[in-house]
Amino acid sequence: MSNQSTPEIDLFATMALIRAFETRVAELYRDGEIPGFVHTSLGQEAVAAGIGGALREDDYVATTHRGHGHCLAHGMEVDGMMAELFARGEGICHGKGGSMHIADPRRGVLGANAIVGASLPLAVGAAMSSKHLGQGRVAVAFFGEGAVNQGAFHEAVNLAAIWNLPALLVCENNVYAEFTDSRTMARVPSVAERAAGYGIEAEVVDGNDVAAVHTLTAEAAGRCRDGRGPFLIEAETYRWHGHYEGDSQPYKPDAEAASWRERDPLEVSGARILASGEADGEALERIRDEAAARVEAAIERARSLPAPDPSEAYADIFGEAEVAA
Amino acid sequence: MSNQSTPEIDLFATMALIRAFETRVAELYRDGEIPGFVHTSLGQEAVAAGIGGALREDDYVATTHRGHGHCLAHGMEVDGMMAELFARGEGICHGKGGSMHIADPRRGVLGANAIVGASLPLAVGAAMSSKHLGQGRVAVAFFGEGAVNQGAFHEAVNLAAIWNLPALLVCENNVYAEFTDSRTMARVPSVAERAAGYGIEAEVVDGNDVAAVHTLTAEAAGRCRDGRGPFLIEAETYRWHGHYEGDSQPYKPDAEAASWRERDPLEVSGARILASGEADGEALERIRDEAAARVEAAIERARSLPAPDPSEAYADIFGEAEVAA
Amino acid sequence: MSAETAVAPSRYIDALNEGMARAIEEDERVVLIGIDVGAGGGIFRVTKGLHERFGSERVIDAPISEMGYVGAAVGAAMTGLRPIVEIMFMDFVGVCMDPILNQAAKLRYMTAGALEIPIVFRMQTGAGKAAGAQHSQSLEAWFAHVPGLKVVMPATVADARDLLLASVRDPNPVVFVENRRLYGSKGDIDAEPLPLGKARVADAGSEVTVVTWGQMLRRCLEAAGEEGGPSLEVIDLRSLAPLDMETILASTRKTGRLLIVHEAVQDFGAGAEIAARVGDELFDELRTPVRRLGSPAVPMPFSPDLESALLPTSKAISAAARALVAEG
Amino acid sequence: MSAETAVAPSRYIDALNEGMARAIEEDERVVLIGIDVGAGGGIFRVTKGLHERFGSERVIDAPISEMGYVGAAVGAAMTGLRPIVEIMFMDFVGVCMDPILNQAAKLRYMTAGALEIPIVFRMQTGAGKAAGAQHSQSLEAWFAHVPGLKVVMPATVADARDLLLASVRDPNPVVFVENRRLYGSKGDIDAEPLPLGKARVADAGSEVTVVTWGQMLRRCLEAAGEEGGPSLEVIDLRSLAPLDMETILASTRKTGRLLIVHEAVQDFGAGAEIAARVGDELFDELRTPVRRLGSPAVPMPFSPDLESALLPTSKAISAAARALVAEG
Ligand SMILES: Cc1ncc(C[n+]2csc(CCOP(=O)(O)OP(=O)(O)O)c2C)c(N)n1
Ligand SMILES: Cc1ncc(C[n+]2csc(CCOP(=O)(O)OP(=O)(O)O)c2C)c(N)n1
Ligand SMILES: [Mg+2]
Ligand SMILES: [Mg+2]
Repeated sequence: MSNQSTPEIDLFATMALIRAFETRVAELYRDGEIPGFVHTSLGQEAVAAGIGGALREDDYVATTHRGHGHCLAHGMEVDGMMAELFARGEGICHGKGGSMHIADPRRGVLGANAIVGASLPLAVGAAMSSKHLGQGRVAVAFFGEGAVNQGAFHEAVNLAAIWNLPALLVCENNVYAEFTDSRTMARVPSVAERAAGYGIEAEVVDGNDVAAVHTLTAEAAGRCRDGRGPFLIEAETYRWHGHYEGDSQPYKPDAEAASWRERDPLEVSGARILASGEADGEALERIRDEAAARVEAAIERARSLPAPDPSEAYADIFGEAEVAA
Repeated sequence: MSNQSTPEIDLFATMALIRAFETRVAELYRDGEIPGFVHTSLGQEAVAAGIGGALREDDYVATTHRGHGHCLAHGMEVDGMMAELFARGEGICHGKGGSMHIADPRRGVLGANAIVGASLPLAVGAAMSSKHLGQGRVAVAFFGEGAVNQGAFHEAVNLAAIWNLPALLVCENNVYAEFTDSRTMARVPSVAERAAGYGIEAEVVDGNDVAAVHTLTAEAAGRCRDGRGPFLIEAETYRWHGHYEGDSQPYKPDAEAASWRERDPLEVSGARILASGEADGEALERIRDEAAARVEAAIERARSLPAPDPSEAYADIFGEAEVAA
Repeated sequence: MSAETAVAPSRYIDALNEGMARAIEEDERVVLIGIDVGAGGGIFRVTKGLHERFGSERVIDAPISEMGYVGAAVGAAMTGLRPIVEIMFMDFVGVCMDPILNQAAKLRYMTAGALEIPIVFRMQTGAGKAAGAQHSQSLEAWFAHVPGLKVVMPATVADARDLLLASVRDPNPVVFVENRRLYGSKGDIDAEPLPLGKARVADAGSEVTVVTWGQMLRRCLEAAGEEGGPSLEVIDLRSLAPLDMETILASTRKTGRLLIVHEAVQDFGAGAEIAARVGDELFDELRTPVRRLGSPAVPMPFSPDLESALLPTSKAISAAARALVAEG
Repeated sequence: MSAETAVAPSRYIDALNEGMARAIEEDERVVLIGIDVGAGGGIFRVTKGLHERFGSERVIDAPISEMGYVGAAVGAAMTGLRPIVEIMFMDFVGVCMDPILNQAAKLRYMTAGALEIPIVFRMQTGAGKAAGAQHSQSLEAWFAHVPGLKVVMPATVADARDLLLASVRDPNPVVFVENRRLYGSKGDIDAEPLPLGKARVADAGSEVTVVTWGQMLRRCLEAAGEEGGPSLEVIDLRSLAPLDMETILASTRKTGRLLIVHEAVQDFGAGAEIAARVGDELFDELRTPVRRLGSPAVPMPFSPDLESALLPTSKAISAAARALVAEG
């Protein structure tokens, strides 16, 4: 993407792509070009990029309603994703999934999910498959700190622990669950601390520092692959936008929001790149411009595509049974 | 019940009653006089008696499929219970509940429950009522160590914590969940340790020592009443019989079972009573005989009672709506 | 009852809000529990202002723990409170069915009436907004199949308030199904409220009886208003349990034809029960077969085009009605 | 297929066991997951010996975490395994409905077929053993109402094995409903297995078609065998989804009368869908109204006397059949 590439520059590029993608998606949603519900992860790009960059191509990712970044960071195509958000027939899910259900199983992306907590048992199941079939694939479950209060979290983490599965449990702690400050919904707001009750290792990481996330993930994923069982990562971050696009966020203290914006993950990484001399400001600008251009092209393409053929509504409900043996 | 009574003698008497009740229930079930499913708590009497003896009459108790002891210790009538187990019309639930659903809400016993984990949210709700209505009543949730792996446990404990409710969460850790050694189903088998993740206090107690259970409960219930929030008690004990009556228990090591039988809660308490001189062996025998006699009388009565009137099948499905205001 | 209101609410959503406000006001045992129903005013703003007005003792924000807080609400209902508990989307009953199915619906019976469980499970549905397969389901038939539950589906502004109040005052567990597509709909409220359990003739007619509920009521009324179409008697069922067969049978006797329209999947949906009963009880009086019009057996797709093609339209409704008249 | 078996199993429970053994044997992707299905051999001994035979990699004991392990099984099915996951009692779907309702049933569709979810949800029901209201429910109608699920209810020894095998081989999520009252029942197995989706004429007759499934099949056959009763054509439906209307319609055309019998609560039960469809499609050919016989809308009471009075008996079935013949 950029002419000379280093690990951090690649991570920066991924973040730039997510930033460009969701910035435009938010606008397109506001303008009524994208239907349904849209939840953006603007401000949280370092988590997606840091994790995605440390995974193997064939690793599994199960995510949430806020999953665009995780999908892009795991290699999903911008064109197919954008077309899906536009509800086009050529969308990656033929217009039947949308933002809340975007998926690309061929790439190991088991999908966004509109049920809070559902990503955890599904990822644990993918980890079972990997272990059973000896594939050495890691299954990542993304979930928010609000999802930790779901029974599904509790049950799934325990299963991953007792079955010693290659499951990487990634909690994106962005402080809020919808309009609620999650610190008011648990006496022990630290998700990593709660992991102790399951006997699994966990670590807190600065979710706005892509390099830190990447380093921790590489190590944690390695542990999983070595058969040392599940690992929980709590990435501390913050969502810039509302819970859904259109949420005016009266519940957020201005100072809090401002202080987090000052730690823009792209700035944090960009500053380090400049300091290290890996690239100059121009190069970084170019990377962001290229990302923006790629997104713009995907938008133009999506706009030009037709809605799904009416027959799509009735396709893919059941698979054909093989002739009984 | 016994002529001279002391706190420990009363607890002993309660245990004797539970022992007599369930010993006969097991036989009656084997002989086909009691239908359905029956789960006994023989060997665990000290938990029920110790907790029940430390509660206020109007405190709430929500229990499990293994709840006879908890009901008796909270003052439920032997006659009504036995008649219910016999599925008689004069049973405490008119023959519609049975062993797995035995209840006496007038006495605060919200009932046994056949769904593992269900007692926890229900008790938390009762604690909400008590707090909301300023009644100072404590709500006790009994559950087994196997139930701790249910999402309902996780969610309910967290609710009790963040809402600071007068909920006493009592885990009867009797080692097994059905045919499974529960130590194989969690990396951290100590339920009390798992409580830390919710920021609530917890304590482990010898569940075969009725005095120890009673002392801890009195203090914990006091805390709840003082508005200091929920408390979790893990009582370590052992079930003598199978998961259900009829289970031959191939999964239990003989030595383990034998060593626990040596710590018969009635013997533990009886020995202390004799040593303290509160009563002599004869007096204790008399207490056990009286309990047996009371149970025998309840059985005779139950045998003599008719089945529910057929109309009972259609009664109590809905309550009559008051005339709309 | 409307006399009590200075200014009657004009929108369905406001009527729900007023219904809850009144319920909380008139009975100190009533509490409202749900995710973001408090300070946040509700994800759809249905509970706006209630937290400010009644405080966090009466309007309680819950964590994302439906199994826990719905179960706790049932426990609270067993012990003296009268909770209104919100399940944000009907689809989410997938994570909290036990307290409804196995506890609230059965504990009165299992205790021979010793336990009373006055609770309202508010849940919201309504396809047609590209919310996708996990946020668009109408599952009222599930609840109607469970003895011990009442199932209420307000379709009008008046019912949004009055059926909610009736549900809170009812001593039984009530599944109260709001339709998000109606939140913005306007209507009058100054009629005497019909009791819970009675269906309402929303539009009188003579040729085809049309039984419906929820957001489909509007489309049925549109079909009824269609120029040159057959004369439709539109019945707003209002509740599935109790099921007001009297009103359905009386109208169908008159018209000799019955069409049942609902948003939910047609197969094994609630319309089947009504069709089966009418087909049996009016076997000799029906001029034509009882017909149903629901959504096809398809998970609701995200694409607005695909989605709207799956939901019964007023066109499809009047076509079905015309077909019946043509048949006999 | 029976050719493969040296000694055909003689009891329903053994047939289930053999079906699972074969499935595990023939495909290394098949795993069995559930509470005490392993070392314990199953609470009802249905999985007896499978753990010893196939080991803990293939036969997996789970903690009491249905939401977790059922959800994990769905995730495993999405990624290359073919799990058979046991929910000990059908009533327990109250704690684990989401992975069935919102995940397994919908993910193939939402991903335009990119995800395949070959999974069997084994669950057990069967009232009549005084198990009480939380351990006696038949909820097959719920699953049949959910697009994307197949719903199978074996009633015979042969089907216990063959439908289980067909379900495991099926590339879709299958809800497989075992009836505990049939576990001890005996029967032959040496017939060519009927494919999943086809109903079976269990007893030919000419006057009344009786459609049933699960433990009610026996009672319907008893009624059919009754001296001097009307001639009943008993159809074992075998699956609700797919629903074999062809067989039902063909028989009802012949007899002109249809009685549907099921254990589940009659109101809003699966019988309603069949009645509604037949009432519509055979409107002019039916001699009498379509009748249903299910359990009344009552939570199942503990008392064996009360309980048996609520379940349809062979007496009640033949009485209903006689009534139909008398009507026309
Ligand atoms: C079972 C369930 N309950 C409630 C919701 C509604 N809901 C959607 S997102 C959300 C907040 C999730 O918060 P968190 O887990 O912190 O993720 P974030 O949105 O912050 O990324 C809620 C309550 C849902 N989708 N599913
Ligand atoms: C939701 C649910 N899952 C499974 C069961 C079946 N079951 C009944 S008791 C039991 C074991 C419970 O073990 P534990 O909690 O330790 O209680 P104990 O029986 O030892 O007293 C199980 C799995 C159930 N009743 N409910
Ligand atoms: Mg969050
Ligand atoms: Mg136990």
